Amino acid sequence: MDMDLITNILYAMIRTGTPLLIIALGEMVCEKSGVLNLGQEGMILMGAVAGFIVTLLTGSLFFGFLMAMAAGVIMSQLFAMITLGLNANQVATGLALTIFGTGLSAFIGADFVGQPIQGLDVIVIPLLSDIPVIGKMLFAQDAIVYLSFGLFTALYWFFRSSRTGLIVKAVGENPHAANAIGLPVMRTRYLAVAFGGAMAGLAGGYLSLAYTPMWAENMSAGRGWIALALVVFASWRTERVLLGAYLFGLASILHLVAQGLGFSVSPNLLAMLPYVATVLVLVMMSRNQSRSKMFAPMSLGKPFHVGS
Amino acid sequence: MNTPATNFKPDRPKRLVMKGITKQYPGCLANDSVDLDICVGEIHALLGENGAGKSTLMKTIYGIVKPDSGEMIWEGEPIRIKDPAHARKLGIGMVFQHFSLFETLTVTENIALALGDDASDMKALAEKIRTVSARYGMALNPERYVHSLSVGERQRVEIVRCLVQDIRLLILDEPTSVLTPQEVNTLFITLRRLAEEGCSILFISHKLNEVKALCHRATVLRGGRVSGACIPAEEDPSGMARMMVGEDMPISMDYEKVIGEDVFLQVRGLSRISEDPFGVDLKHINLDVHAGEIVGIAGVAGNGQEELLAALSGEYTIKNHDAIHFPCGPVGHLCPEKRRRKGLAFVPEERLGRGAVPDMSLKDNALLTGFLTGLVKKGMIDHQATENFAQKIIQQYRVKTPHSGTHAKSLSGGNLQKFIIGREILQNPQLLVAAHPTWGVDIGAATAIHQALIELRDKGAAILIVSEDIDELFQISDRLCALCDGALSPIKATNDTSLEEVGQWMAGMFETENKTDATSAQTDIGAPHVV
Amino acid sequence: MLFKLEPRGEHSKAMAYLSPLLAGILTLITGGIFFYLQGNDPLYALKTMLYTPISDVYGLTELCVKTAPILLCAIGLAVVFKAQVWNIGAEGQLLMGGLAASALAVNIIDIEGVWVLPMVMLVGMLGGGLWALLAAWLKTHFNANEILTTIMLNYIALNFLIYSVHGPLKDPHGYNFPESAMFGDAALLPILVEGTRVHAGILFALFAVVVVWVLLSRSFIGFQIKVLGLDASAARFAGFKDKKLVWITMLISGALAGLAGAGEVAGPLGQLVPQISPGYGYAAIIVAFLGRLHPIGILFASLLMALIYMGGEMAQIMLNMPLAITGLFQGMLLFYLLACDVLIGYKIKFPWLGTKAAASSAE
Amino acid sequence: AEPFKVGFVYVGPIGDHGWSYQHDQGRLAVEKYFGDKVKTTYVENVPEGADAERVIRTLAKTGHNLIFTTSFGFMNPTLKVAKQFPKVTFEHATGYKLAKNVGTYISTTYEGRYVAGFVAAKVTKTNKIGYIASFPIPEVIRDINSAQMALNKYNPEAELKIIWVNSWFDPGKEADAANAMMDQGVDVILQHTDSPAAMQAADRRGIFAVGQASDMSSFGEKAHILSVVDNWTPFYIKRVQQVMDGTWKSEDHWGGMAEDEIVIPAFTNIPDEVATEAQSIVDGIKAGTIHPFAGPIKNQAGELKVAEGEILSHDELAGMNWYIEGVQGNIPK
Ligand SMILES: Nc1ncnc2c1ncn2[C@@H]1O[C@H](COP(=O)(O)OP(=O)(O)OP(=O)(O)O)[C@@H](O)[C@H]1O
Ligand SMILES: Nc1ncnc2c1ncn2[C@@H]1O[C@H](COP(=O)(O)OP(=O)(O)OP(=O)(O)O)[C@@H](O)[C@H]1O
Ligand SMILES: [Mg+2]
Ligand SMILES: [Mg+2]
Repeated sequence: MDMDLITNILYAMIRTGTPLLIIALGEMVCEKSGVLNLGQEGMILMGAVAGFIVTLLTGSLFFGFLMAMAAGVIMSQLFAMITLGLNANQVATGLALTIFGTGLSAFIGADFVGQPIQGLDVIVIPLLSDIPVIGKMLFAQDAIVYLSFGLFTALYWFFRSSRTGLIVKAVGENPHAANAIGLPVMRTRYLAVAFGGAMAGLAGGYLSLAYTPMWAENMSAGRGWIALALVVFASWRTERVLLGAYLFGLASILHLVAQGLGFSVSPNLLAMLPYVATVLVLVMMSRNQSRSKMFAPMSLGKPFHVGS
Repeated sequence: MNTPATNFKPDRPKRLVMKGITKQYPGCLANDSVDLDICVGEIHALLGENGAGKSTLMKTIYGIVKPDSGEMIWEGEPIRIKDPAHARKLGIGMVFQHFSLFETLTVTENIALALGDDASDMKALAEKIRTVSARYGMALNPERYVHSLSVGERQRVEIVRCLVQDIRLLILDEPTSVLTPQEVNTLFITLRRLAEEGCSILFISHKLNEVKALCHRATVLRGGRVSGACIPAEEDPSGMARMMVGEDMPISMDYEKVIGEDVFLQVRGLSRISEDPFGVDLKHINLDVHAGEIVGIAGVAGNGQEELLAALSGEYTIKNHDAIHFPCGPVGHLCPEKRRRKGLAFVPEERLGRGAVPDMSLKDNALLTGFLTGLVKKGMIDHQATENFAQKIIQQYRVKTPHSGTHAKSLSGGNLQKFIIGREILQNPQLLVAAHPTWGVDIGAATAIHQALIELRDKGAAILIVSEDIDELFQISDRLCALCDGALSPIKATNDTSLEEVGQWMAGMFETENKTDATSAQTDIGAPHVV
Repeated sequence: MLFKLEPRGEHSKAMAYLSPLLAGILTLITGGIFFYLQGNDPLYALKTMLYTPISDVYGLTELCVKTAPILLCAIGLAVVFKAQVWNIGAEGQLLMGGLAASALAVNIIDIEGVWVLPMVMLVGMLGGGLWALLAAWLKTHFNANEILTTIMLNYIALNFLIYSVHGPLKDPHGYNFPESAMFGDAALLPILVEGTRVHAGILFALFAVVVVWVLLSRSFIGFQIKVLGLDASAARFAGFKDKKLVWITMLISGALAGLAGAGEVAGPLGQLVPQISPGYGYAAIIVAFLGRLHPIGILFASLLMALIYMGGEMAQIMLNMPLAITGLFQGMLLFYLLACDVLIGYKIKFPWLGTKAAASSAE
Repeated sequence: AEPFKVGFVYVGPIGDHGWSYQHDQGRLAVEKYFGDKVKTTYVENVPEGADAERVIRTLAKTGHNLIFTTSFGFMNPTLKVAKQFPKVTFEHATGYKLAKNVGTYISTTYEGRYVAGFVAAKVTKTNKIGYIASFPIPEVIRDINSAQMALNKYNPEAELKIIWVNSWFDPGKEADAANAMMDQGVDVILQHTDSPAAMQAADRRGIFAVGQASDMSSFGEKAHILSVVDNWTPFYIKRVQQVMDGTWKSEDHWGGMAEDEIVIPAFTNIPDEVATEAQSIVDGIKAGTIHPFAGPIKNQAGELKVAEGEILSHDELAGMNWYIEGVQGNIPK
């Protein structure tokens, strides 16, 4: 393998990993506050279709991404209303959100299939992008990739050093205690869910505006589920989410690269690879319960009701 | 603890006056036009049986509960406290009955969370925590994670959390139930000092002798209403108790101490490393319980009680089968069900969520452990027999409930406890292991439970009781020991020991053959290093 | 706040029955409005969706054909979900069941005998059951979150099925197309009504409903499962073996999903094709919740779900609506149900309506 | 009078911008052509499982006179329903079983693929041509072989890199595959999957790509060299007319360039002389003078399968499961 190929694989790894990273970071914040939202697919698709339509109509990618995030937030608040407002089962509501979002996005997007738009362009940073091997991967990407780097850094800081991050963790660990000392449990959870929605929407927008600038039904192709797995895989740690997203990105392109290089294994079996890898990694990460316990939000998925 | 409060004159300015506070919960009037006033520098006790409305009243002051009617006057001004942040601004601090700490966060972070936005500089806060805690003799390391702290230390965090701010009214909801006598002394010194500095203190406790030693005035609540007031120093405890529960209830009894017969439970060299990062390791525990006696294990929660109880009940199995012996042989490897078949019955600490399934009916909860007594035939449930069993428990143990179909969670704590104890005792166990049998239970129910235990003992069962309440243990156990940091103290007949000695045991001041290994083992797992 | 929730001491029985009804009515209303906005006559549209598909005998038999796999998967899920084990993998288990059954069936095409069909069904159950046990094993031994492992196992099963149908199980005389040979007659499920497609699979499903009902309401194992689900530490305290229960419940639900898969290949399909399930395993999750994990509730919910699928087809044919409305209706129904279920455990109070006015008609 | 009712059963969503989308374009053309005389209906996303039979049957029962079932997996269900509705006419795409009232039809996409192979052979500089393939079914194998036939003839140096993505429609994956191939030096991409994602990816990186199923020129201003478009319109109009007139006969219809069922709307971004030659190949295929699978054809092992002067038989084409000489690698299982 020559240098160029490695450079390109690394570049592709970041690109493929970016939507996963964004979704997983959003979901991580949401889970840290104690809410498990399995409706990622629905929110991503709604983000993708909303972003695409707005960009197509206004010609502005910026408004497109904005709308994508707004769509994600709206969907997430629907979820929040039912699970937080009405104390419904989070697993079931999340699944319902996925089904609903998939249907609704197909419905809304029906008239926009097959319309081309000018996708998001890469921004090549001079000099830095010429660094061998890692230059292209880090400094010749599009704006959303850079944004995801920023997002990662911000969240890393958020959970490590910010007071709000502390509140999110506290609410996720023990909402009753948090309520007793006067932390705004419900507001925190609503906002965390909204953030998760915004990120899912953004990732959806990334798919329909940058990754493959087009709208097609179901174009998220299961990325939401993978991102959910990533959060557990990362045992709710920001830096591991990053690692996991890129590793998964790598896994999902490696079999294509391998085929191109002439390895001939059944593509059906190769296509299982990312999923098998996810299960294996999940197993390895979960094995040592006490390690992940420090970071796992203890009240995850449990309804909380403030009696006043 | 025996320095009575002397330098208090009730003519001081009022810090807080509450008038006609009423709070209605669905199906229960928690506070019924309660009047209460606290002076500057006063330590004021709030007494009352369980569910009398004490916590509700305190939460009203702290802005968590909004009263339906009534008014509050804070330092002369009428006020409506919006939320805890508002209360804190006024200088009100509260130590909760159930700790409100976050295990995965550090001491500093825990305190910062409660302080609101003015605690943004963590370094400065840590420094402040150090000085404040040193000043009141409650040393605390701000960098420690809460899960690595003992219960006593956690209590300190709760108190220091109030002290780092400018405190004018400190509310303590049953702060002593989890402390050793020595720790109680330290706490009282701190509280007196605070009071001398002008801070008002509201103190809730069920332990009347503590109230007598510490408090200047007391208000008694009963069924949500003020039922009386007194100067504790001038009152004797049984008088106060009468004010709390009324005339017709038995409030306490003396039970005869007996000497047991053959050994039923034999524990030899029981050691176990905890899997839980927040857990405690058991260190070479030896213990015998004879048929026909009650053995009490004292100790502050979090010193290995849970682990010991799990090992005895079979929820943890032990690799060394011989570590736990019943007369029929080693049982260390057996699961709970098999041990039950060999005569064990067990009352766990958490009544809801372990001893009983909250969302199941009492009938189903009777089946939960009663299934060995012929309620299941060929894998099918005999619903009629189960119903009869549930009825029997309800009647014999006077469980207050409309019917056996009521969900366990809608019973009051004391009633549910009676149900669980009844369920276990009615299976005629040869060994009953009970954790905190009267924790949070009112005096009437507690007396009923004690009587049931004594009756079982007199029928020849071996009984082991783990409790944090030393008074209770002295009252009903025939022999006593204490658990500290996973190691067990020597065991002595109750009549041959004293409160002071047991208190020292609870603080770890005793010799065991393995003490040294134990402490070294402790150091490398004591505080999991966290990045 | 628009409203406040106030916990009831006990769950309201009446609301447990009323809430699905209310959810159904709300769905109909919203659906009607939706159709109206689309420019259709709402009553006619709803009739087309919900009545026309079953307006004749054939439609009713088709409803049974469609219901059978959903019901089988959902009834199994009721058992695992009761134990709070979140098996999202009925889809994969169904596929593996169909695959296993086919692997046997295509190898005994020429063999006659009464035992052939039971064998095929059993192997299907085994396939689904073992696939589920894999997730159970990962959960009990490695503590791996079953929601995620079962989702991943779904993808793996699907790829494995595609692999098999392109490879080892491909019909050698099928022009190289990805499908197996047609099964022998002995391996096909008998047809119940001449001239229709309704096959014995629906009987299996109804039988499963009864068995699971007895299991959950009468048997001690069922009691243990419920305790584990409601309160794992109480189960441990009582000495119920939680790992064993996880295995048993996963096995039951996997085997039933596997049976559903076997029923599809040996029933209406008669062969293995890449797409034996259009997502029955996922639909079953909704059905299980919709039926509130109660066997009878699930029976009705799966009939309803099957009807919505058929109605979605009918709406396309008669009204030129896109398929997406199927998902919209299902999602909406589930949302409404989950929202209405709050009334079982809570009373809703509207503070702005004055102090005592409450929406607590039924208690 | 009652309008003549025509039903269409699609395997995908009409929003896939690929296979089902093109069929739906044909349906719309039928509506436009016949106006009030014909009413069309479609059902999309019909799984190729147990549901197909019910959907087809419902269409037959609701008075549809002619029903097109547009995917291979509908073969057996179509035949079953056809038996019960002898008065209704059925047309099944890409299958191989005929009945009295069931015809089959398929388009010879390999003709287009041959032209694409030719253009790729001419414009490649790296001599590496990428081929994104979906599933190893005869149709796909056939088209790979056809492209290779063109390479063998016009640029034997050029190598075909095949990547199987295991899906007909997954934009993300197709883009990833395209990128992976470009990373390995490919400078022309052919695809037998439905989304325009590969075209877009190629456009970004300044290499060439061939559109599939629909005209993808709008997705690759600089990259697009040609699209092999499925044009079902003439066939659908013809069949509807025949059934209306009562002249319909059950037959196995293979339609290609000659019938305008495979069209190449335009050549873009390529030198004029290449375009001219490509057009002449198209014309040759239309006229029947050029056949992509004209002998001699050897298989990978070098055995002669079709002698000089002969062409590969219809039957061999229908069930093709071997690579011709020059294709690298094996057909995956
Ligand atoms: N959130 C609530 N909703 C409904 N009822 C409540 C709620 N909180 C408390 N109650 C009821 O109000 C009454 C007073 O409770 P409170 O906690 O004030 O008692 P307490 O005097 O502090 O008892 P304890 O000694 O057990 O701490 C009890 O009957 C209790 O069940
Ligand atoms: N959070 C709550 N929500 C609703 N009802 C509650 C709540 N807490 C307590 N109750 C109800 O209030 C009543 C009293 O409960 P609680 O446990 O406080 O009793 P108690 O007075 O302390 O009794 P005991 O002395 O036996 O412990 C019970 O009937 C219970 O159902
Ligand atoms: Mg109480
Ligand atoms: Mg209290």
